[in-house]
Formats: sequence, C-alpha cells, structure tokens
Amino acid sequence: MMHLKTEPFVLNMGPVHPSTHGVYRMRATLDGEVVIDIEPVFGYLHRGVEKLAEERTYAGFVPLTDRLDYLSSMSNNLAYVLSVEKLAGIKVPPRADYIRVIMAELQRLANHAIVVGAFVNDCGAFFTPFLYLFREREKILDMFDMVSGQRLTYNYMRIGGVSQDLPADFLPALDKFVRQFKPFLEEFEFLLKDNEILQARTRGVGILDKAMAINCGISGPVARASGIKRDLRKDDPYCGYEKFDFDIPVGEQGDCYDRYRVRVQEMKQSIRIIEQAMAAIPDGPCRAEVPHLVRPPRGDAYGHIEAPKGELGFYLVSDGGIAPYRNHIRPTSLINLTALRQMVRGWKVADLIVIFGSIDITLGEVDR
Amino acid sequence: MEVSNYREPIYSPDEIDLHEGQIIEDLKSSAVEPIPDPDAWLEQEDVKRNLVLTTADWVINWARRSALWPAICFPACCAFEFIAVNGPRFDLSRFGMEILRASPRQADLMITAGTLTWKMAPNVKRIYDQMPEPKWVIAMGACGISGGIFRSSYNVVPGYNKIIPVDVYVPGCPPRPEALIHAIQMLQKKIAKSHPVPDLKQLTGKEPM
Amino acid sequence: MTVAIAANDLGAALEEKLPGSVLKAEGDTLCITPESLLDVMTYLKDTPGQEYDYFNYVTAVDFYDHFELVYRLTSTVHNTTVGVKAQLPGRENLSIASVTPLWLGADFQEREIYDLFGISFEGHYNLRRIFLWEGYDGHPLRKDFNR
Amino acid sequence: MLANYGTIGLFLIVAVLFALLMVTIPILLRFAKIVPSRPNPTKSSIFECGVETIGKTWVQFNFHYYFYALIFLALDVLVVFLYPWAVQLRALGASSLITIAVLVGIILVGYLYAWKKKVLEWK
Repeated sequence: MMHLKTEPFVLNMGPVHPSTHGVYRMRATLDGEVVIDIEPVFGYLHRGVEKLAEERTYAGFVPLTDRLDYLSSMSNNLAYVLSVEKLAGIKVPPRADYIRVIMAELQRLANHAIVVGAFVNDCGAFFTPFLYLFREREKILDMFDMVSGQRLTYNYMRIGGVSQDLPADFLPALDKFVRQFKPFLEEFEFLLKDNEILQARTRGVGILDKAMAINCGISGPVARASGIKRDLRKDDPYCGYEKFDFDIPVGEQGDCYDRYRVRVQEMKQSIRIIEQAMAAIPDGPCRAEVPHLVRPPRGDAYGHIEAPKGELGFYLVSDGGIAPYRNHIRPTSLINLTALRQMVRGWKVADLIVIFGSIDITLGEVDR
Repeated sequence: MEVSNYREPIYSPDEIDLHEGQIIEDLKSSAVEPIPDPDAWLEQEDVKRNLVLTTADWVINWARRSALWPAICFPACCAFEFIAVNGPRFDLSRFGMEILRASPRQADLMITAGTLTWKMAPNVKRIYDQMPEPKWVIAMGACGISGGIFRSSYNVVPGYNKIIPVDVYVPGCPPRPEALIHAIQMLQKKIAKSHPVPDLKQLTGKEPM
Repeated sequence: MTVAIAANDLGAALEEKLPGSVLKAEGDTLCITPESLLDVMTYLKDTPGQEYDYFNYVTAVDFYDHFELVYRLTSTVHNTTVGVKAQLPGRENLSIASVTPLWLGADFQEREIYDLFGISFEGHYNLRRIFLWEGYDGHPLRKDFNR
Repeated sequence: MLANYGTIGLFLIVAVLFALLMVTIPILLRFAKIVPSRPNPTKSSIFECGVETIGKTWVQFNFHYYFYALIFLALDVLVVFLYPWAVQLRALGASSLITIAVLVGIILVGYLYAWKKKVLEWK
C-alpha cells in the first residue's frame, strides 16, 4: 500500500517512565507505531542485597527481605523465614501457621489491588478504579499497621513464628473488612468484566502460549493465565495450606484479559482462605523457642512459596556459622520478564504498555 | 504493512552500554563531596524593604508554593508511600500537588522516592537539570538522606545530596504519609520566606542578586 | 506435594546412560562434572520418565578454591523436583555450558551470574552485564571483592 | 443584526489580548529578574525518560497513525458544521438541506479517496 521508504527508530522506554512501574528500561525498536523488538536494561535499582546478606545474621536479614518486593513484604518475609526453618529444621506452632496464612493472603489482596488498578489504568481508565482499589488497600494496610506497626515494610515474621501475637481487636477488624470487601469486589468485577473498551484493549493482546510459559520458567498468575495449573499452595503446600479448600483460577488463551481475570478471581479465593483461617485459628504460642543467633547445621536448603507474583524462593547455604554463607533469591519478576520480548513483537506501542502492565513486576525484586 | 523483521539491529547495544558506563564512572568519581543545601539565604535577617516589593514577594511566593507539581523520580519502596499520599486517604491535592507530571518540564518539585544507585544517578541528575527554575528537592526516606539500610552496598549512592542540592529531608523507611505531608508543609514555609523580587539596585546591577 | 526424587536411583540410571558424568548422588541433588552438564540436562528434560520442563533457578556459590553452580528443576508433569550441582575448580576465567537452548528461563539468571560472579556461559546468545554497567571492574558477589 | 457582530468582535479582541498577555508575562518577569533563568546545555537537550536518545532521531518514520488523525480531522470539521444546522433546522427550512448535502458530498469524496487508497486498513 505505501511504497514510502520508512526506517525504524529506537525509543527509550527509560528508567523514568510513568508506566514502567519503577526504574525498568526497554530499548524499543519501533517501525512507526509497531514494536519490532525490545531490549530490556536492568540494574537501575540493583542494591546488592545478596552481598549485604553475607554480613547479616539469619534473623538480621529479615528487614532486607521487606524491601525486595516492596508490594508484598509479608510474602517475602514468609518465604525467607520458611527457608531458614527448612534449613535448620525448626517446627512452627500451629497458631503461627494460621497467622502466616492470614497475612500472606491479605498481602496477596493488597498486591493484586495495586496490580489490577495499575493495569486497568494502563488500559485507559485513568486512575478511577485504581483509587477505589487503593481505598480498600488502605484498610488492609491499617490491619498490617495494627499487627506490625508499619505500613509497607512490616518485618513481622521471625524464624520460628511471628514477632508478636495478634492484638485483641485484629480479628473483629479483619471480619469487618472481609464482609465489606466481598460486595465491593463483586461490584468492581461487574463494572469492568464486560466493559467493551477493556475487552477491545486486552482480549487477544500479548498472547503467551503454555509451552513458551513453561519453558521461560514463568510462574504465578501470568503462568496460570496461560493454562498452566500450577500453584505452590496446592502442589507444594506450606504453612498448612492443605487444610483449606480453595480452587486455582486458570485462564485459556493467556492474553492480557486472562491475566487480569485470573488476578481478580485469585482475590476471591484469598478471601475464602482468610475466612476459613479466621474461623479455625487455634490458641497457643505464636512463636517457637528459637535462639536469637540460630546456627543451622552445615548444608543447603531451598524454600519457596506462592508469592503474589509467582514462585518466590530463597536458596540458603549454611557453613554452621551465624550468618548464611550464601543467600540467593529466586527473582520471580525478573524471570517473568523473559517472555516479554516474544509477547510484544508486532504489537503497537500502546499495547506494549498494556502487555507490560499485565506482567506485574516490582523493581526491588527484579534488580535485588 | 507487515512487520518485516529487520535482523540487523539499528544500534549496537555494546557501544551504547560502554558510553553510558563512561557517564556513570565520570559521575561516580566527581560526586564525592555532598552538595551544600541551598538554604544559606534563610539565615539573613529580613532587611527593611519597600512595601510594594514585599507584597509582590508575598504574591509570587504564594503562587509558587501552592502549586508545586512533583516530577517523577520513583525508584523504590518510598514510591508507594508517595502514591499512598496521592491516594484517596492522604489526599495531596489539598496542597495543590495533584498533577503528577511525567516530564520534568512541567515540574518544579522533585520528591526522590527511593534508593539511588550509581547506575541511576546520571538519569536523576539529568532529570533535575531539565527541570525549569525555580525548583526544589525533597529527599524522601532514609535511602534518600544517607543510603539508609543499603548504605554499605557497592552500588548505592549514600544520599541524594551527593548529586543534587536537597531542600528538605524526610526520615523514615518508608516515611509515613503524615511525615511526607509535614515535609511538604516545611518546604512551603521555606518558599514563603524567599525574596524573588530584586531591589532596584540589584536590577540595575550595583549589587548582586 | 512436590516430591523430591531419590537421587541415587536417578544417578544410577544416568550412570549407564552417560558414563562418568555423575560424581555423587545425595538426597535430591546430583553432583555432576561440568563438562557433562548439557548432556545431563538434556536427558533430564527429554526422557519420558523425567520431563523436567520447568527451570526453577540457577545460582553460583563461591567456596574460595572452587565455584559451585546449583540448578533446580521441576517437572510440572510428575510434580517432582531435582537439584543438580556442578563444581568449577579455580577462580579465574571459569566457564560452563549455557542451558538457555533448553530453557529460555535461564537467560537472565545466567547473565546475572556472569555479571556478579564472572563465570561465563558458552552458547548464551546475549552474555553481557545485566545489573552493573559496562566498564565496572570486578565481580561483586565474589568473596574477595572489596568495596 | 450588525450589533451582534460587534459583540463577537469585542470577544475576539479580548481573546487575542488575553492570549498575548499570557505569552508576554513570563518574558516581562524575566527582564525584571523575578523569574530566574539559568540555561544549561542539559536543560536544552531532549528529555527521553532521563536518557540520551539513541541513533538518528530525525528519521523518516512510518507515520501510518497520522492518516487516521487527518481523516478524523476532516470528519470532525463536518460534524462541527452539522450541529448548528441540525439545531436550527425548522428555521432554515428545506433549502438548507441542499447546502448541507453539498458539504457532506465534498467531505465524502475525500473519505472515499482515502478508502480506495486503502489507507484505513491497519494490518
């Protein structure tokens, strides 16, 4: 149709960009509007956490895990603490397990609230759904504040349990929150599910097929949206997740719309888990007797959980000392970005933003 | 128009990486001494000034401090506390800071929400340089003030004042929204004390500004 | 429950398939020789009984006299997981085969090990520094790295 | 009838004056040294996400998107003229229909031309 000689050019979706959810940078080769290729550039938030881990004791590293994936600090704490307990063979009292399940699921709600809000904002609904979800997230942050005294970096979990027991008015507040969150989620879903603009912008956009997802090591809602029925809470249960019944939402096509739907349905399942955990929480100690400077036996261990973004794991090597000899963090967000290059080719720049928004990443976890 | 796959990339990543690496190295070697905070003029006692000038001062200061538009510099966790401050509960638009501009051209306040690494330092300096005068900087969070919990890391700049002059420091990791709002109010008080309108003598060049 | 397979029977099966590749099999990890890494990985990924198609992670550990590369694979078909370790003696110009042809998920992680440890991976299509900038001297995660 | 044009003329003058005022105020303030102006090379260079641009930026890029903008503009101008006509249809009577038909015909020719040149498809 057009016989004009046009050349591609390179555009920096750079570190300072409103919709790259942090300091992530892509060098996008564009042919006008169409994306030919992108080359990710990392490292703008590389704080060398694994180097700092070498000079911190096992218990001293917990505050650093808050700042890894700062949107779900509770899950980071839980993953690290589970790995140390696996390495040192520490048993956790049942009440601590139930508290950890409640905190992990509340954190999943808070994380998905931001991710779904930002994703719909990228699709064009300028911040209205984001602010409604943010209002709900503020209520969750109030409860975390009640429990740990912090809004974002909780430092709440300890090796062998949790730092302090639930305050008396936590469970009533949680019950009130759950009862009013369910109708809110129904209404939110009703308003956005069949919205034709959202359908037009996300249905069939950035398809990630199942084989590519498995090969790229993708985990979490992005993988489940492509049809992989894998959730560590069911496949490799920890913290007593086998006691709760919940189902795993799985998408069919693996496009942006499925990823959005999987996250919204996961929020519903998290509410179901919280209700069951609230009802069945036993009394008793919330923390096992663990020396302050725990010295696990020589050896290594890998503990992983189903964090809101995917499989978050810590690989610890112990040389019998008080500090881990090596502490490696499995970066879910970094690995989930492997397939972005194939998913984005051929789409327009506006779709690149939507696809990137559907793979929810946090730079603290990407660059560590 | 089918996307014909241009196999030969039209830029060489290695060459660009080397060039940017050189920029980072230069900045790293030059940014050793912290830049002094720009508030030397705060201590000067208020000299008697013409009524017209002081009212003009007041009007201009009122206009500047009640519409501070923040630039985007959101590397890490403090970014989400800043978004929470912009959110429905701690509404920042009560202070006229509702517009969050993506480009530094329309911003006059840089709130540095997050840890600064050496790889990000030249970009933040470039954003600061591209902001029009008058501009102010709030260093938010322990990482902004002194590198915070990551101070001993090999890749973290110990404090934003190594590369840009900072007006207000906000402690906390991350600082609570109330602390950030208090910091913004402190900055507004600081702006209220400034004297943007020059005297006649300064205008005609007898005295420096 | 992700079953951690007993490595010794897997080690025996590997031994007769690829003689001399398996050094030790303990718990759920196989210690193999670095040269045979690609063959062992292809075996683990493709044989019908194993099908380790999901690549958890790869990381390196610095033991002063040798480096150890730790791989963790999971089979989404049988829900089993296995660990593979390979030791590289010495400290200078270490290199090992890259597993990106088998699993694309290892791409960024191998670049990270190259960047922070200095171990190069042959066959990696884009082996460059990932976190630090070009022209940064030294590899930070090594034990002898001074600030 | 003429008086009405007077008010429109007045309105035009006020509009132009207001626009000029908005442009000249910063220039005056700079001469009065109230607006600090410290130009430096980085400030005048391009802002592209905090990084220098890569490669040639004055490149003949594929402007397929702007065809849509042009055609939208043409049809939008048409709609602007349709509104007053539609509102005053009873007063203008049947003869106005012909003039509007001519106007729509002209715009339609442009639209058909674009359609035939297959500019509207976006593969």
